[in-house]
Amino acid sequence: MEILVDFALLALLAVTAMAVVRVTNLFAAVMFAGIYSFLSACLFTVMDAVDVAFTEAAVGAGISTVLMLATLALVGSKVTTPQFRITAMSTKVPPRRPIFPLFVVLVTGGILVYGTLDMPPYGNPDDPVHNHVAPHYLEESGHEIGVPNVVTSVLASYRGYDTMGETTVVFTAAVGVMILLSSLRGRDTYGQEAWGDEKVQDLDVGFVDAFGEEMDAPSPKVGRRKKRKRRKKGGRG
Amino acid sequence: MMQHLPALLVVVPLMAAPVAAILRWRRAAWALALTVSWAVLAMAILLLRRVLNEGVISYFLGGWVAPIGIEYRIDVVSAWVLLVVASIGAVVMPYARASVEREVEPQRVPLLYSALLLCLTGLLGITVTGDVFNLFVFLEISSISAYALIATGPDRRALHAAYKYLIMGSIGATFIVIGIGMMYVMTGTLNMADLAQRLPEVSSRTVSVAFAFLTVGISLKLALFPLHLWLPDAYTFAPSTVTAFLASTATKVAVYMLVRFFFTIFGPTFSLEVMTFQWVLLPLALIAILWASMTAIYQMNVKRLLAYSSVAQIGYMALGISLASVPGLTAGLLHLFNHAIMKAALFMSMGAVMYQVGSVRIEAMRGLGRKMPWTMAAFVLGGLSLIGVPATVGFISKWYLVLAAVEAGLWVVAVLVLVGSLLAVVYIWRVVEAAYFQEYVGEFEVREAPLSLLVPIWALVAANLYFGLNATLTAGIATRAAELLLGVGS
Amino acid sequence: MRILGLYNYWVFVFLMMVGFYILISRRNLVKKILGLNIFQTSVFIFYISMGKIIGGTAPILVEGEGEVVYSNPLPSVLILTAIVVGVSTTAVALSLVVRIKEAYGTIEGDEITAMDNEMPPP
Amino acid sequence: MSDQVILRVATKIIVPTILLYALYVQFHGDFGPGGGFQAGVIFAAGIILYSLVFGLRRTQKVLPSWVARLAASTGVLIYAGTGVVALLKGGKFLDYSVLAHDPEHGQHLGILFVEIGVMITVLGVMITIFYFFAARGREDL
Amino acid sequence: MTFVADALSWICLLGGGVFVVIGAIGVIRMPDLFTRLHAAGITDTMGAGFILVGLMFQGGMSLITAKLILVLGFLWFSSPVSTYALARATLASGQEPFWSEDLEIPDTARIPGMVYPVDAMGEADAESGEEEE
Repeated sequence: MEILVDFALLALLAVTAMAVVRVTNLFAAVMFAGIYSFLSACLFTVMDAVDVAFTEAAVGAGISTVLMLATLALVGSKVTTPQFRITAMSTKVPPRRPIFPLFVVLVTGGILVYGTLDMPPYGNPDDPVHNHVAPHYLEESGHEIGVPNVVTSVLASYRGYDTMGETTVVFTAAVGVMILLSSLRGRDTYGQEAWGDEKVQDLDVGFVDAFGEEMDAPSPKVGRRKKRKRRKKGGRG
Repeated sequence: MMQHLPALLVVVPLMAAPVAAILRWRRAAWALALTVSWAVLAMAILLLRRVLNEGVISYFLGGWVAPIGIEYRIDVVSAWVLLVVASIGAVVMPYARASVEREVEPQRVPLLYSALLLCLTGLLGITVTGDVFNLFVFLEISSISAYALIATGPDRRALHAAYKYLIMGSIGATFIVIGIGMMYVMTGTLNMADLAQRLPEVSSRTVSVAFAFLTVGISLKLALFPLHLWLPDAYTFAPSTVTAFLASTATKVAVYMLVRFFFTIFGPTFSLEVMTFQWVLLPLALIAILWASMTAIYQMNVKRLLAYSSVAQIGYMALGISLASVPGLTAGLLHLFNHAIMKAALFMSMGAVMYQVGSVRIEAMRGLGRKMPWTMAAFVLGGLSLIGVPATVGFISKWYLVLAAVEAGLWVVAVLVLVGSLLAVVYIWRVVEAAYFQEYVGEFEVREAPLSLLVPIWALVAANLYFGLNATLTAGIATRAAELLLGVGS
Repeated sequence: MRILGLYNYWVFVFLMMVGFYILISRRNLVKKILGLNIFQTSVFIFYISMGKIIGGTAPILVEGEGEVVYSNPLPSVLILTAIVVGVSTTAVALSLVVRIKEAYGTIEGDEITAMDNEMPPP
Repeated sequence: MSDQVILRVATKIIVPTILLYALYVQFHGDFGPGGGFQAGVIFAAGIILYSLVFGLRRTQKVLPSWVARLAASTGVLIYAGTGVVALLKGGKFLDYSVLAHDPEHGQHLGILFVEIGVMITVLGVMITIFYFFAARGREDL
Repeated sequence: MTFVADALSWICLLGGGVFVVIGAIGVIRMPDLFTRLHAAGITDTMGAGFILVGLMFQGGMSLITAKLILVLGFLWFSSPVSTYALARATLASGQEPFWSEDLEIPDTARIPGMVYPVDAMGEADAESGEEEE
């Protein structure tokens, strides 16, 4: 019974992945990628990894797709094949056949398949994976930690340091996005002088209002307006 | 507190990063980053002393004994790389203030310091950890912050360079994850020491494939010859501070990962006899040295020139590793430190030129020898070190490398290393020629760079000369590390 | 029988390679990121399949129900972390794409390279 | 889109449900699937839904951008801070056993704090990222 | 009793499956987005509804059933809203329903400030609205 579900999901996954390759409209491709994530979440459930399934459904099919769509709203979702391009630059780009990528992919895939030949068969309880560290978690976490969900206890305690790293990665992503998108809109700084001193001085507003609105609004307009308002109130700190 | 140093080393910059991100005032963020980087350096030195005196330090995070929990494991090799990363961080931070204010938009500056701290955290985390998956997590912390840092460059091509780096880096990281997964499926553990113990028992096709994937993944991060394509653009268009920091730490830590996986986890026997990786790595390293040095000669942008030179220097390190003997590995590990301090000095002096002149093209160097004597003198000394002139650190590592090659009976390799040095003479000479033998033609009055830029540069140059004259300390540690990795002596 | 036990892995390898192919063959920057997502998700499936025991249940301890076989919790934990890392990379990559679109006016990789080559060197 | 009655009413009903569900996931993580990360994502999804229907300006009145940024930082500090507290109490870094009188209770307490830290970071980060993407296209926001 | 519950549950599950298949066929066969939405609606309400009710019979009087009821309520609440939002977004993007000559958009359903091609369409060129996409 389980194996039938397995087959169906794997087939759907393969079809969806191929659809992402073939589809030329980015909007459709993003949707297919979301479907792919959702299908893999279903597969995770079949494979007893409910926490992962939950996360994949929330992140892969949820937040990722939202971010992708937000990006597409900004960059457009037009056709991607070279013959349909309309920009002036397209004439200068020679068409390229994807022979080399195909070769790389086939070689990599071949090596991976070769590597699986000696792997222990799927789902066998005698595999080394199930007999070295994992039994400790399953047997001892009940009285060492006392949380029924073993995944939570491993995540938060046994390998809590990994999770701290994970939290930091998420935070790093926020810092990265803020660095990238807090730059003034559409400014192509190429050819411009480096930042002048007076401009640098101007933005040195006081230390006290550490979380001012100016930084919240990535576009310059609001920032300036709000700052003026604050100055009027005399609240420069 | 002393016993918690391994954890604190990583946690202190990690906790400082969020604080820096919410600070509004640029100087406050900078001061925080500076303090933290110096504290990290102090901790790294203390750790190195302890490791040299007491041997391997093991720290169980969360109190769970490995392999149940995550272990921090510091031996001579990691303490050595730790010192490199921490000292570069400590030198770059005081330099950063002036340089960053000139090159980066003001509202991004506190975030930039936060990202720098995160990058530092990631690199330190990779170095101290004794758990392969934890290594991946910290690798991603450093990589994601590096992508963002590179994209802060003033030119729009910085964005494309960062994107290319992101794609290559993510492929590398995913390959590393596949490799880790295959090791895990064969052994059931993620702890390095435990893996080293259990892998020989299950040696099979799967383990070989895991080895291959890890090598390719790390080589992508390392920018080893055919996979280096992201590096020149990334280093050219990133802000000078970021280039100086990444060029002298990120690739070094990647070298460390390579060494760690080859020698500690898979073991010299497997890596050398079963996979015979040295016959893959050796030609690649030689091609990297010659090809990248020749490409560097044709560059018109000095930062790009130095970036290609970095690819060549990575070749030297890979060459040292591929010789797989105690002198060879010593040369590799020594060059890791030496290259870090000289490349940081070179990139930082270019940052000073960028600060005053606004360009780092070779034309812009004309006559700077007289206009900015201290900056250009530092550049020349760094360049001499890159060539490998005696009394600089570059000489020491080249010396060990040639010795190792001769000892292995590879005369051709020794000759090619010297040819690489000659090529370095050519590209450094092009800059020196422009700076000292041509007249300044610009319209603006150019002054010497401010002290806050010069002092860190000259600190590095002084280290360059000191360790070039007195190599007993560095070479001693590197030899101990090499012996530890190969499992001989001591 | 041994080969039959491996068919799962081969499907995962196929999925990984489809993602990898999108990643390295497409020139549209957003499409590349989609490829990266599919590549990484397939690697996650591969990991999770290592932890599955046929006939096992999810590793949530149940009191007093005799002998229950639980699947391995460790791959789940690793992949939870990896998913988060993946979404972080995606977010940064997408913001880069937004900036590239603003600076270059296009998100086709080859056009951007052509524009780069036309610009005077820095 | 805020002139649409059906969407507005539906959102007003759905959003609190989503936020409640996020809290359920957060605190039920010990007994079933769930935990800080999922809870943070769901919470952020609720806020994002609200801002899709009511617009960014109104959302930022409820949850200003700086709050999200502060949350992103605070969560990391809570997580690492838990570790430091354990360290000061004489255990190893992140050793929750020393947080309370008996180890098991300490572990519970530690996991609780840590998961809260994860949730706060994740919701802060996701909302921040969404705000930045959404505000990028507008001149008025 | 268990047999009856089981039988009922299976009837519901199979019925739900049939509705899902009908919905899928509809999505493929219908000519434009609005009619497809109509077909897809049946998967959300009837298909998923029957399947959930069938699962409730399997769950018996337990917490699982309570959760399933909540899921069902949420689904019945959110799926029409999302269908509505989708249809409206399509209309706003300028795509028209298939038989546009018979369509009269009531004033209450109009988006203020939007131009509806239907208004401008005369009897003569009403046929041209009939295009497959």
